[in-house]
Amino acid sequence: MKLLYFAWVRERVGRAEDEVSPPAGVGTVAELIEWLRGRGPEYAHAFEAGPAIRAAVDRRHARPDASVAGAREVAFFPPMTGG
Amino acid sequence: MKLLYFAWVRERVGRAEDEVSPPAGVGTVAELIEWLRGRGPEYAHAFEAGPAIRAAVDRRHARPDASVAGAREVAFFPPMTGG
Amino acid sequence: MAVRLQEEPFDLGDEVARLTLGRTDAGAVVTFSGICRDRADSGERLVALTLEHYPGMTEEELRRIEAEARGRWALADSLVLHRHGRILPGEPIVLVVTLAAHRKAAFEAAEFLMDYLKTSAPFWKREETAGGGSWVAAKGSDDAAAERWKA
Amino acid sequence: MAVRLQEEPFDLGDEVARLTLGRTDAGAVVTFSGICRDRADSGERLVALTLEHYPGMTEEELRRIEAEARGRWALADSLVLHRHGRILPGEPIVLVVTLAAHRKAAFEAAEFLMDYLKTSAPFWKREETAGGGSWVAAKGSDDAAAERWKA
Repeated sequence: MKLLYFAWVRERVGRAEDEVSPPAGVGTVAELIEWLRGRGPEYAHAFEAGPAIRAAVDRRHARPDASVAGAREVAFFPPMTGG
Repeated sequence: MKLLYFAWVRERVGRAEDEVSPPAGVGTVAELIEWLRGRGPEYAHAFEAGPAIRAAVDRRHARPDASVAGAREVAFFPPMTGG
Repeated sequence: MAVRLQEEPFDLGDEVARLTLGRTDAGAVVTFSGICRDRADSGERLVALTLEHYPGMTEEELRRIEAEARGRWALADSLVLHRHGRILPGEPIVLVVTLAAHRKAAFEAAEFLMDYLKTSAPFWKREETAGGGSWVAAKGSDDAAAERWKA
Repeated sequence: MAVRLQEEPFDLGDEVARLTLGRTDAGAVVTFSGICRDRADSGERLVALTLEHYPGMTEEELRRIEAEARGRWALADSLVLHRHGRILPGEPIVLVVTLAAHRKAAFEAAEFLMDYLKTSAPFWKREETAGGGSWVAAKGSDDAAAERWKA
């Protein structure tokens, strides 16, 4: 599974992407975030904002309870500020 | 008092303007219209639409009960269709 | 802040460029262009529109409408430009431009200006078709659109 | 019907001319231009904005937003154009153009497109000031503006 980070999530994690294989218990966006927070202080810092962080699964906006099963690409980012 | 006519009001009256001196009893837009209807068949035809005709007194939109006392210019026209 | 009445066509890009040149305080620019369509209200093919207006009152009314919009919204600038005379299908009839710090004011003011232009500026459209010509009837929907700003 | 993502500035007049050329069926053209202002949200003088986006998803999301607008309103055509990269004060950031037979659809669709762009297209603005830089915080008013279309 490819993970992408944008804006200040990217800056806090310290890289733009990761390739990961989460354990079987990680089935949702929220569970993936929880698992990432245990990967190191930079992840804990990046994801401490909790609900303020948005996610997209395979390039579609996804809520915390959305499934990540079979996803090829999961992205994490702050609320959008375009337009 | 100068009277101006626009669009189909002008076409029905057959001219774009008139110079008139209405009698003392004509104090409002509605009374002026009533008086004009008696001036001839072209006026009767132009003003038969009654409430569909709008007026401006000295270049400001005016309701039927608006005063025409002292007015220099009164205009009559159909509802506007610009924009 | 300007109103203009003219017979000649205008260019949207030029008008907006003139209003925005060198400005860095207006984050939102909304434009409305009204274009002459190729169909009369009857459905017949339209040859041309002729816009009659009330010289003298028209300019005053456009200024009143623009002043009203600027009293209601914090606009950085605005333009109301209306043509009169003969207008061919595809040509522009009217242009409204609003500049504001944020989009809500710019959108609302542009809609307000158009609703008031339609119902209060002394213009009358005559449609010319192969079968002759006729004055366009005012639309109840335009009165309703203008009414909403009075609430 | 088009969406475009580009680094280069664009010209409003050129874009609208391309959409309207030879058309005589759309009586209403609304444009919204978002311009880079000279002040950061903090009030400091802004040196530049940098717009980061999510390549791949951005294009898909712009297309989804435009398709949603075209499902809700009878648009003759539409354009959504968004820049990314470094943008200087006074430069345009985003352009939305809507063409419709009448003004109500054109205005509503343009507002809808902007509200959705603000809250759903994956762009993030970073403000560069003399004192450094910071990511722009999302505005609750933008979420509220987008919510109204769900009623």
